[in-house]
Amino acid sequence: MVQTLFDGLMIGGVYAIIALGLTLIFGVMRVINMAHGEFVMIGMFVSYFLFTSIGLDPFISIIISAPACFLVGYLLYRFFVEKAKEGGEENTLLLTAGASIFLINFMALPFLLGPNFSRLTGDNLFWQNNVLNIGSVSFNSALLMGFFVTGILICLLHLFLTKTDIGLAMRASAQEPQAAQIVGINVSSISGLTFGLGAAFAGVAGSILATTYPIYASIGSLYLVKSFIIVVLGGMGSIPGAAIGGLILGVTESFGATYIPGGTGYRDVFGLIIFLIVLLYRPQGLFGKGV
Amino acid sequence: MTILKVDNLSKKFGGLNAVKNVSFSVGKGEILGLIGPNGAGKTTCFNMIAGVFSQSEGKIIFEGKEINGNPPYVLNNRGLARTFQIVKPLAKLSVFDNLMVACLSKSKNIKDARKKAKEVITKTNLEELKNTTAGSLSIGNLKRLEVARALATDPTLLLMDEPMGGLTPSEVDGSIQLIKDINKEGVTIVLVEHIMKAVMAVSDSIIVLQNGSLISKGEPNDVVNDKNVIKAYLGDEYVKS
Amino acid sequence: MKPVIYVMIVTGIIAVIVPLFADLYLYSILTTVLIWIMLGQAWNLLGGFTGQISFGHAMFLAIGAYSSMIITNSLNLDMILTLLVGGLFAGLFSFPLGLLIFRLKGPYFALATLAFAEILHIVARNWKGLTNGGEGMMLSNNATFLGIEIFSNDEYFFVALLLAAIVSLSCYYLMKTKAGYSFIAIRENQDAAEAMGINSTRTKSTALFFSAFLAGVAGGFYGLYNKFIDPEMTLTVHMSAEMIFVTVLGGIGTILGPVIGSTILITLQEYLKEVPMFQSFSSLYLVIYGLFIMIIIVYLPGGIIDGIKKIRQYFSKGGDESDYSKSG
Amino acid sequence: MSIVKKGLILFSFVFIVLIISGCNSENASSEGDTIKIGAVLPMTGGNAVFGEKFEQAYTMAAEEINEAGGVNGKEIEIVIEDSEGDAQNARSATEKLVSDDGILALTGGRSSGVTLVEAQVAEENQIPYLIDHGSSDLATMEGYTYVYRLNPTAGMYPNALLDYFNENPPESIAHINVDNAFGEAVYDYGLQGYVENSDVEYEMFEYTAGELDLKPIMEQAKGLNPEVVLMTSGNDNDAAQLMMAANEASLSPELFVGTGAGHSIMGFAEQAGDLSETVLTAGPWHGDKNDEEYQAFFDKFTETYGNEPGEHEIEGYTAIYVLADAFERAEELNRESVLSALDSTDLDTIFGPIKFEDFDGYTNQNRAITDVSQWINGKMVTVYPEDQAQQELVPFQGWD
Repeated sequence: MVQTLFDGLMIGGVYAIIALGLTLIFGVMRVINMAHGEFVMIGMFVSYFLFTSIGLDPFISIIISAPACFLVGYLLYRFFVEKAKEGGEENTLLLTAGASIFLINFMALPFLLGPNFSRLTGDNLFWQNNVLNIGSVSFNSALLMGFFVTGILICLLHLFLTKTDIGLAMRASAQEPQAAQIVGINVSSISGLTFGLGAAFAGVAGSILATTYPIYASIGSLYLVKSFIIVVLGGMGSIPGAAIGGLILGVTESFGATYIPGGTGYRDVFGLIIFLIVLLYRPQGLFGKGV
Repeated sequence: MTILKVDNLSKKFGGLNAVKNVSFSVGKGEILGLIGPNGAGKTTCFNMIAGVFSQSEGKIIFEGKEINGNPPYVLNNRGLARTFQIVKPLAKLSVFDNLMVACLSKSKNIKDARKKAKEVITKTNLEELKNTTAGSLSIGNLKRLEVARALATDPTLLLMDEPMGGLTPSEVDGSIQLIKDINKEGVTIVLVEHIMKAVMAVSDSIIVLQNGSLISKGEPNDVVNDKNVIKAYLGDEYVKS
Repeated sequence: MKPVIYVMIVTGIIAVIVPLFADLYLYSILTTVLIWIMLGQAWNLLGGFTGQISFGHAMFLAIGAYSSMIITNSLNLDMILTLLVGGLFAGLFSFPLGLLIFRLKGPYFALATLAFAEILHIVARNWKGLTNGGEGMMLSNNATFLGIEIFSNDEYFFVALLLAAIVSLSCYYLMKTKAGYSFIAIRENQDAAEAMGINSTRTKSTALFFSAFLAGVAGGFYGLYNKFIDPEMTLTVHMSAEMIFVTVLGGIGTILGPVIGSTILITLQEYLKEVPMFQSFSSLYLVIYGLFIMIIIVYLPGGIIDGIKKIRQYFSKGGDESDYSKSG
Repeated sequence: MSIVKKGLILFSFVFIVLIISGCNSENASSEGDTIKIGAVLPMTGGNAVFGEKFEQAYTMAAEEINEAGGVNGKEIEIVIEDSEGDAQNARSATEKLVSDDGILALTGGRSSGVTLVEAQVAEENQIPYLIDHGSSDLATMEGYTYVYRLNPTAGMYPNALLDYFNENPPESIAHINVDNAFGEAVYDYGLQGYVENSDVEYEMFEYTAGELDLKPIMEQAKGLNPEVVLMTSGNDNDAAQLMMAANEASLSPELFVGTGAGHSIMGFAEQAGDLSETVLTAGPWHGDKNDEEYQAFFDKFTETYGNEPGEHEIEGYTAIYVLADAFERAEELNRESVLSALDSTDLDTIFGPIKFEDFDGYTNQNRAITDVSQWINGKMVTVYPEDQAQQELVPFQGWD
């Protein structure tokens, strides 16, 4: 029972870090980003490349994968998303879906990730099959470390958004672009910053996941739907909401898969059902202020 | 014969009671002006009658039947139409199609609706703007389109929420004339408006609200000279002793 | 000239010319284009005309596909009946769904439909008794259309041509009815529509019913044409997204949008595979395809039809304002 | 924009379609001096790695045959169509190959869904289709006359394993199965018979292909305290993920047994690292190490492409040789005579003897050899049946 709870928290931590970037892009800016999974994949690739070439530990390579994804996100926003936004919601949805096809197949070119599954292995990888037993509970040490890194990032981002002036400018230009412009905020570059920051967090998620999960071009689409669920579950734009939303989804799926007979096949249904209930009866999510 | 009877209507939003037991009635074919400073509860009152939300206490009886937050389309089918303070045009559609949508709710088929739409368009002289997309109209024409659309649903009672807001003086006169024409065809009107010139010109009777309660009721001239109305609107110093 | 006549003429011309030099592969491309026209029209009813962007429309496609396969395999009814019943099942399923999620707006509505489609995807994969699970279902006997046995690609092509014409025309005429006007009114401004006597929930569920019905019919045909379906072919996010691509690329909220969008998108995919320059890396053609979508959406937000209109207006300096009642 | 003008626009669009597609079907006619083999492979998408493996195997086989003078002087050419790994593209990809008359036979498919659709289209258009890897049993149980299969069906994968179980029956089996066509076929046509008429305590736990969090499944399996943990996965990615989850849940049965596919390719050992040690896999026989012909193929492949050939490469390579042999024996170079030539195939290859027979409900199915192998320091070693065993089977090493 306790083991299932911690298993749920660990996978919940993974969901939370992936969804964290999306709370900025979807939660704050209301841009439906279908290419969010691809930012995670790019982060994984950067860590994979750095580990295989110079043996840099994935957690350290965050300092490179985050800026790399920031750049991709910023460019995607300024050259494409910003213009598509005027055309209405379905346009940004389709634009990012197109970007997803572009990024997946671009990274699948032979000189980058290529078509195959790769994985970080080798003895110099500290996290290689490293299982930590605390009391009767077993942990995947990489995910445990990832859990703490995620926790720190969540606090940093929350403080950044609520306390700093750039954070304030970000939220202002997302909610009322015209009003923000009048008070002197360069909305397009601030929004580009927000989008890039969202992508950077996805890059961080990629680096953390690279420690234990396989790396291939189309892995991004695996957790796309779950990230949207978590952002809405936690409350649009609420950073702590996304973190707790991720944990709730992780624990629910874990218990559902373990204790409900034949549950392993229906594992994802539990998360989806909770999502629908929250969406219908508490649209502002668990922690969001009224929308 | 009264078409609309409101008796000690009140509405509380949490602690704030926006409307405190207001009672009045409107006779058939009459034009009632509803005035008062901002925040007096005019729009809240208006929205309760229009079914946008239900009242905390009191009754609203329209043509003998109660209104208590029933959805706007039900009330519209019962003959109550309204215009919006902030215009809500069907932007991408042409003026003619805006009216077609309104006409279709009452007429059996497309042909009747088309005939009715042509009638309404000429009556509200939007003829030459027939094919322009609603989104590109001036504020004056947008307000006129609102009225035309409301008219096209053959209402017996028309609630108008500041139809003259933001209009040039000449547009105000046009709007006054429009209201008079509509009224001539037997449509009862309840008008919320700040421009006193217009209210005085069209209303048969006026009621004045101030922070939620009714402070004066009656003919336009008596109400205008009523001390507490002046005090409420212009402040004490204007009160002639 | 009445639309019905002009559609018949165009369909007739295509039906005569194509067989002159079409081979098996070209028939399959054209049939795929026609299937996506139907799916695009279905989605457009709800997304384009009523403004409710659904992101899980593949669920109606799947209901149509699976019910048609089951009916044909067990009762072997005529294709017309099978497709109608498939569409009806999808339509009936849409009622409870509509009541539940029509309170939601914008991204929430899209995500709710996405969640329902994912749930159906998981159910289809695990409910072996009904859908034979991940293994998928094969068509065991040949479908018949008005008694004629439909088997080879050209036969399927002609049926697809007929169905696509009927679906497009029915959408066109539906939008001319009172319901059509109220769909548009709700898209433009729901409060104004309600103030004019339109019951928005009932109208939205009517739009959803027709949209689901047509998606079910198209899905049924898709299943019978492929003679094999599995959850991955019918219930993925990719299928729902493709329905939106086809419509938005052509021009959302127009009858011709899905027709043009589907023709371009499907042929482009096949054509890019052919270009020798892209053969060097196997995934290069999809890189170009993704880039194409991004560029189109940024520089032609209103879709190709809007683009044509703008070009025409640019040349004819002040072309006629688009009076809805006249344009497609 | 009046209706007529729009009609013209629509018409012109359809016409452009015809011209574009028309032009590319011209260059498909056969130029006489080459015999073409068509193959539908997942060149893009999640399973693109397998498309690449087959492309390498086909190219190597074709080059070898062409260097040795080709087939009666004619060169062999492989034409590959991308299925993106899903069944909805399989139909149009196969039809594209079929409409090229120069192509005399089809192969490839890889995943079960694509294989089933390719088989249907081949049967409809009377073109021989030699399945080289697709394992869904349905493909050769529908009584198709144009569909042949050289590799064992998913149901046959556990044959050798079931013989082993008959000799030393386990008390309890936890089967962690993937919920796609491959997983279902392994159970329906393979294990179900054994499970029902033996008194083994058997329980199946299903997961979705690509799922990353497999720990709950391993925790549930642990609850059964199984003597044998059976695992089915379509690719090495899932296979490795299963072992990592088992490690985290410290699930340690007597034997860990994969059912071929994902557990029988080098990728599994590379990704799972030392977790793959002593893991068994029951599936298609992957060649007899001490047969020089096999060794020559193994070394040449590793040297040309830089990675060691596994189950997929051997089956792909063999398929081209079987088709080349059929082309040679066919009276004329057309699809009908290739078909009759395939019927009388009796060829010894590095994948074992190839003969297409009808037995227990299968048609044109080769009785491919299956075996049980064990991963011993990164290499797959046959451990059962005895006559082919290179080493003694050892129980699972446990988590140190």
